[in-house]
Amino acid sequence: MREWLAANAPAAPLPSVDSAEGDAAHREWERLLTGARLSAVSWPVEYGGRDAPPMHWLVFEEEYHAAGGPVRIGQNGLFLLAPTLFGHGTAEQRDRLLPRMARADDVWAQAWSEPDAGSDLAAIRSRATRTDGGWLLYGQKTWSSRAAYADRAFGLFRTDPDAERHRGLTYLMFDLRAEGVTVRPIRQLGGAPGFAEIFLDGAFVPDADVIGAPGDGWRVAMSTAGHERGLSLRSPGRFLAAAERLVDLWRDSGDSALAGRVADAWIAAQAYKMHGYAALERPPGPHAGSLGKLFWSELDLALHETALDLLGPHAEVRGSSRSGGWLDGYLFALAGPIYAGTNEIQRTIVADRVLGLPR
Amino acid sequence: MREWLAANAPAAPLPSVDSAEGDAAHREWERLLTGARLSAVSWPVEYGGRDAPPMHWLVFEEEYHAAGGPVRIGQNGLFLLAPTLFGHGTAEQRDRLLPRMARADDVWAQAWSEPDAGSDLAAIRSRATRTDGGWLLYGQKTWSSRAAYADRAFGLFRTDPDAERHRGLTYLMFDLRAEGVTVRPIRQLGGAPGFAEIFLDGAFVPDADVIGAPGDGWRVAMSTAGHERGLSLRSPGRFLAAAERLVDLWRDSGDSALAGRVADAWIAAQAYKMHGYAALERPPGPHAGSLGKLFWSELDLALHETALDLLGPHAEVRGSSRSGGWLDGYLFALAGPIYAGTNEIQRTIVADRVLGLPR
Amino acid sequence: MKLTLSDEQARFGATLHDLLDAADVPAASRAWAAGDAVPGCAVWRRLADAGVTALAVPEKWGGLEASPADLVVACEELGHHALPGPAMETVAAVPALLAALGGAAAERWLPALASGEALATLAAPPWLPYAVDADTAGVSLLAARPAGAADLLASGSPTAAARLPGATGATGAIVARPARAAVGVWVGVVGEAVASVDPTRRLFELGPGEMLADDAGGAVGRALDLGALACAAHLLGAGRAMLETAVEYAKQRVQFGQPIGRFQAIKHALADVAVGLEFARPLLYAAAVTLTPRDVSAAKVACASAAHRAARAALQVHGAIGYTEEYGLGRWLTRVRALMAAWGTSSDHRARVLATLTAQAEPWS
Amino acid sequence: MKLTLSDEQARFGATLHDLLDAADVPAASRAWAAGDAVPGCAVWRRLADAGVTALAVPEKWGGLEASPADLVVACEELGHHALPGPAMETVAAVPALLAALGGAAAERWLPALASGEALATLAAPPWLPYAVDADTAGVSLLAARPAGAADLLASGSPTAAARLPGATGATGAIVARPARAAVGVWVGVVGEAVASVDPTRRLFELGPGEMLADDAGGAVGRALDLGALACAAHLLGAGRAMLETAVEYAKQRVQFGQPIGRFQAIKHALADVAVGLEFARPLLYAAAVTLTPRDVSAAKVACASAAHRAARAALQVHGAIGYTEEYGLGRWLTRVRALMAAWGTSSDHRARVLATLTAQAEPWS
Repeated sequence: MREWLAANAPAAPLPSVDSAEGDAAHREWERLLTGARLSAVSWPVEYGGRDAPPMHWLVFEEEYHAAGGPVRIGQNGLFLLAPTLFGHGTAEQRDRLLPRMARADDVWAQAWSEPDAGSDLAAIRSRATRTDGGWLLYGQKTWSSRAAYADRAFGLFRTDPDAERHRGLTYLMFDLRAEGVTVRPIRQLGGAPGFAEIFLDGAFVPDADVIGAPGDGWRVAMSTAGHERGLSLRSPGRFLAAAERLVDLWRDSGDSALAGRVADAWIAAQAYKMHGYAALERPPGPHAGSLGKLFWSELDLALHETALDLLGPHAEVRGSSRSGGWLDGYLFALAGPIYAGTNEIQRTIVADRVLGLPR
Repeated sequence: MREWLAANAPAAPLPSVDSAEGDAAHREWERLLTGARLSAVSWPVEYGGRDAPPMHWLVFEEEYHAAGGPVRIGQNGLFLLAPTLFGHGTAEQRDRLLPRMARADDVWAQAWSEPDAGSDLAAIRSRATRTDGGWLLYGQKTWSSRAAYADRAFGLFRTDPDAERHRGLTYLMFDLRAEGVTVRPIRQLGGAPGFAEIFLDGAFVPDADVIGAPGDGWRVAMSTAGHERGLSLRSPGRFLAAAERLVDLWRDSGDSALAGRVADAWIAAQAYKMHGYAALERPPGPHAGSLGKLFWSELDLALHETALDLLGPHAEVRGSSRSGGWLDGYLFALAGPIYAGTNEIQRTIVADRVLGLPR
Repeated sequence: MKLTLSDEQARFGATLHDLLDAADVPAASRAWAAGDAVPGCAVWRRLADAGVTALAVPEKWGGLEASPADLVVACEELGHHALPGPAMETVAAVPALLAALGGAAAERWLPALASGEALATLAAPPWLPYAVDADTAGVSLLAARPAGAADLLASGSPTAAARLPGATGATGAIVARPARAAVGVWVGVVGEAVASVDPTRRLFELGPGEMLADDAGGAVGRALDLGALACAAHLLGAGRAMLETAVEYAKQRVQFGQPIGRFQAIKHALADVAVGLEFARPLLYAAAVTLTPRDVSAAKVACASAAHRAARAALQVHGAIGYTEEYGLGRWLTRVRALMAAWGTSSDHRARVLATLTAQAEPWS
Repeated sequence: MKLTLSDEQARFGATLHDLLDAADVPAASRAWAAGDAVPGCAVWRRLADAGVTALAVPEKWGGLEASPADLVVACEELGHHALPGPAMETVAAVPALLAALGGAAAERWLPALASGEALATLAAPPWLPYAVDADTAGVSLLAARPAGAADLLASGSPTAAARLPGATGATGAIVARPARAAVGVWVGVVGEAVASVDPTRRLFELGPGEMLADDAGGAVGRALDLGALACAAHLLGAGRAMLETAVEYAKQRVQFGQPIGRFQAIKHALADVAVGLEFARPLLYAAAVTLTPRDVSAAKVACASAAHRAARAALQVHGAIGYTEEYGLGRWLTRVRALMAAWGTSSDHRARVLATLTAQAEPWS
């Protein structure tokens, strides 16, 4: 696998995944990975995986990032939707959706947040109303990552308007190109449309694209949220590779005053790796995802802020030729404490549910 | 003044102010200072001061700490009670109390906190009941700094048991050696009795020792709290002297990895100094004391933690011969974010009253 | 020492604030980033009318010869509004450098700078390897040592000396500290364009054109210090803007049934921002009084830290919306990130503070 | 790799916890600090009965020859209860050193250590300039280079080399890195007493007595690494104890009409403590598996940081009562502060991590 990656990983960084040419290039890369049966190594063989145990998946991730592998354009699908389909979907859904997902024939976007339901996800107001053979979607989603170029999306919709908060929600998948769907890309810091607003005005979703029972969406979604907050989206590989690059940058810079921060960042990346391995030996507690999210989001910022400080005046430069891509990585890392449940929400979860402090 | 300090400041550190021999040595030092009319330079000449403007007082403090002057045993009186007497006391009280305070004939203790009224000072339950010509005190005070060896104390007592919270309180002074007063020293980290509990069971306070009107104590006290949180208790001189020592320690250590923290601590001490000077040019806003308390308490910790890290394995050693007294200073600095209104309380004050965030 | 603003200075700041508030700076920034400097230059002309571009120009060349404190007041407002354009260069460093060079160079450009006819930019590696907005500026200068413009040392510290691979920034290799050569000043020839995190900062490499001076180390050093002081003020203004924006947003944004500004986590994070800004300001004013390298460096470090803390907290308070290009916060976030790296990094300035405290040689002397 | 505890290890830890919970450790600590080691030694004998003092002793000398992971389990519980006595020395470093020396030295002391008849201490400058509890320990060893015991380098980094003025600690002068001399081991002769922030750590300087080995650098290095690992476990246990204490206090203490644990500032501070401890633990277990200097150093740094953060937060949650000698928190606060400085500081261990990553020489080899 290491040789395959060395031989096939792009020598130069691909264009941003959130651009038309980058979208095409990253889909092409996923097809190449699929050809080597490396796009979803932990999946069952029947869906194009290798039935790899989690430990092998962690090693794959380390090798992938050490080889400088590109961002996984399919990560919303691979790491968020797929576990939900394995846990709550039907065999028909898995057969129909997973192979296309692995090949990036379908690129998936998330559709969780709404303008008034950010940290407070249970405040969702977008609704799905019953129609013949399915549902019609109305409302607005926002901060939908990758939606500018994606094909399909998944999220929660209110199917029982009288139920309160997290009751009466249903987990649905829908086509971003369908009638009644308008996608408005949102340009983020750095200029790329990393996420989008989705306006829904009667878009049709067949019953076959409901995951789990109608009204049971919160429970289904929380299993996905667990995945988002947990290991799968943030495997240690990416941080380990960044930590190694940081040490190299520091050695070349000779800035002894930053030695302590470099060492701490490298140690933290090791801690995250070992924590991941330990979780394979013994299943972690129910809120390990919250602890982990706090740790990796701060680790990612520490890695990138230290690198920028080492780069001196070149730290403000975009791209990889003068600043090694650290600035672009920093802009991405800045979002870490915000998405997938803000760090403030996560700290409260840890305090209330892990430490048992009074609510 | 610089020469006087150079000639008279103790060459070796005095014993801890919270020990019998240290108490005596510090009182002796105050008498020496008083002889040079340096114990309260900002007071009017009639009370033993020099009528020095605030700027001169700041300079005095800088010189005092640069010369390694001892802790001021009278600081509760000089910096907390005296401003209250100037603002709310009577001429008789000032004539009777201030000269003895300056000479450390009377050393004063604070008596604010109670077991259930720490951060929540308005929850005070100790009471003063009316008697012929004065008041009788009942209840318990705690965290009374310096009370183990002090002569007198000042604090708030509930004189109207039916009034709620901060109403119905009266500002009183009382004799710690009086009948009905029991002082139980509390040993703190490091072993010295830096504070004490005070048990009150009918101790008599004459009307002459009430400051301001009965029932008006909260308002009177808040002016003292302002002083405690403001500049007077924490003049920049102490931090500037510590910052200079830290730079010397760093230069001698050659530990380049800690250069950044040393520079930041020195810069912060300068910032605190300049902020103090600026406050003399233009009176700061009403909650400047809260901003300042957050800053100096964190500065003090940063100075001492950096020094301990520079000291390597000698950092755990008490006293001044092997660790330059930094450890003892660190133990004192640890209390900074707690006393005089915890930093959590101060942040809330800044957020609510300076920034105007909703309560 | 003068560590607070006079009433006159406060009025000057308020005037500039109103001027910039009335101008559509966000639109000018979008245009500037897209290569259209016209709306931005219009704002700069209004600033010139208010005297901003003349502050650092001596009276004999049509300037106001104002105090550095006045300069700090103006620069804080430019940062407060995140105005596009080469602010530190036009308002502080280049007029100071030209005035110090005097003679023909001063005669040739200072009147145009004072009147606002031309903006100015500067490259001075290693602190400033790139000249910002060299495509728009009427005056582009390069200050460097002759041997390749790669070894101009901003700091006496071995750290900074060993760190910077020079203006090309390509290799990252450790370079030994070269023997001192005299610092020259040239008219800059615009070279390769480089993209900044702040899209309104259009960076260019400069090559040496016409030589203006062959031994101007002292003048260049003082000009860079004035620029660093202006940069510190700009950062403080940007930090203040982000705190104000975050406070307003926290009052309005409702989650879990209440404004998020009622949550203690939000309150305490913003209180810490307020503390950082409050205690950076007196260092800035003190540096404007003394102009010593140590005080300038202390101000740059403190203002950069305070602005950085403000940026992190403001982004966290806003959540995803703060991360969008559309919402205004990004203009300050990216400006702060860029200016933390320009005019000497915090590492450079910390090293210089320690160097002066431990009696090593003064830089630029 | 084994990064979680086996059921058996978890049971061992629980057994020690119950044993120490039943012993009056606070009273033993007060007595120990006052010079009366009797109650503390009684607790140590119960630990010896449970096998703790035999873990690192080879079977041939009456020990259990247990894995370093078992050692880490035991050491975490000692820290969890802040037991007085030379824990890292008795349980880890000295048995490892004696076992490596073998021969007469091993024969002479290891059986007594395994059975709990004697406690052990060690001085090994610069990491350990003082021997803790040398007045109580039955075995006191000094490991040093012959030339004055002042130049034993714990790290290959120039930082650590240049920093430490040596065991006497008097001057703070910069010393050049000396030429390597062989590391000797002596029976220690008790010298001057020194007061520690942790009153149960009774520090002494040691002078060289009977020589046990004249070239034992490798053995000493491995013993110090095992001691540093034990120290990291001790710190983690202390951090966990302070988190538990702070959580309980925050549930009980009422201010402003509600338990302070309901305030977000308290919640978030303690959540950060939990994160720090959670992610330090796997580094500790990983180091117990590999015993490489790099992994031991990473574990020491991470456990020290996590414990320090726990100490700061726990003190802040408790307020003034946490600052008293009477209330129990101080036992952990002072222990953590002392152990942050012992067995290599975080600066030393960070430098060693970087030295191994950038392929400089391994220390102690």
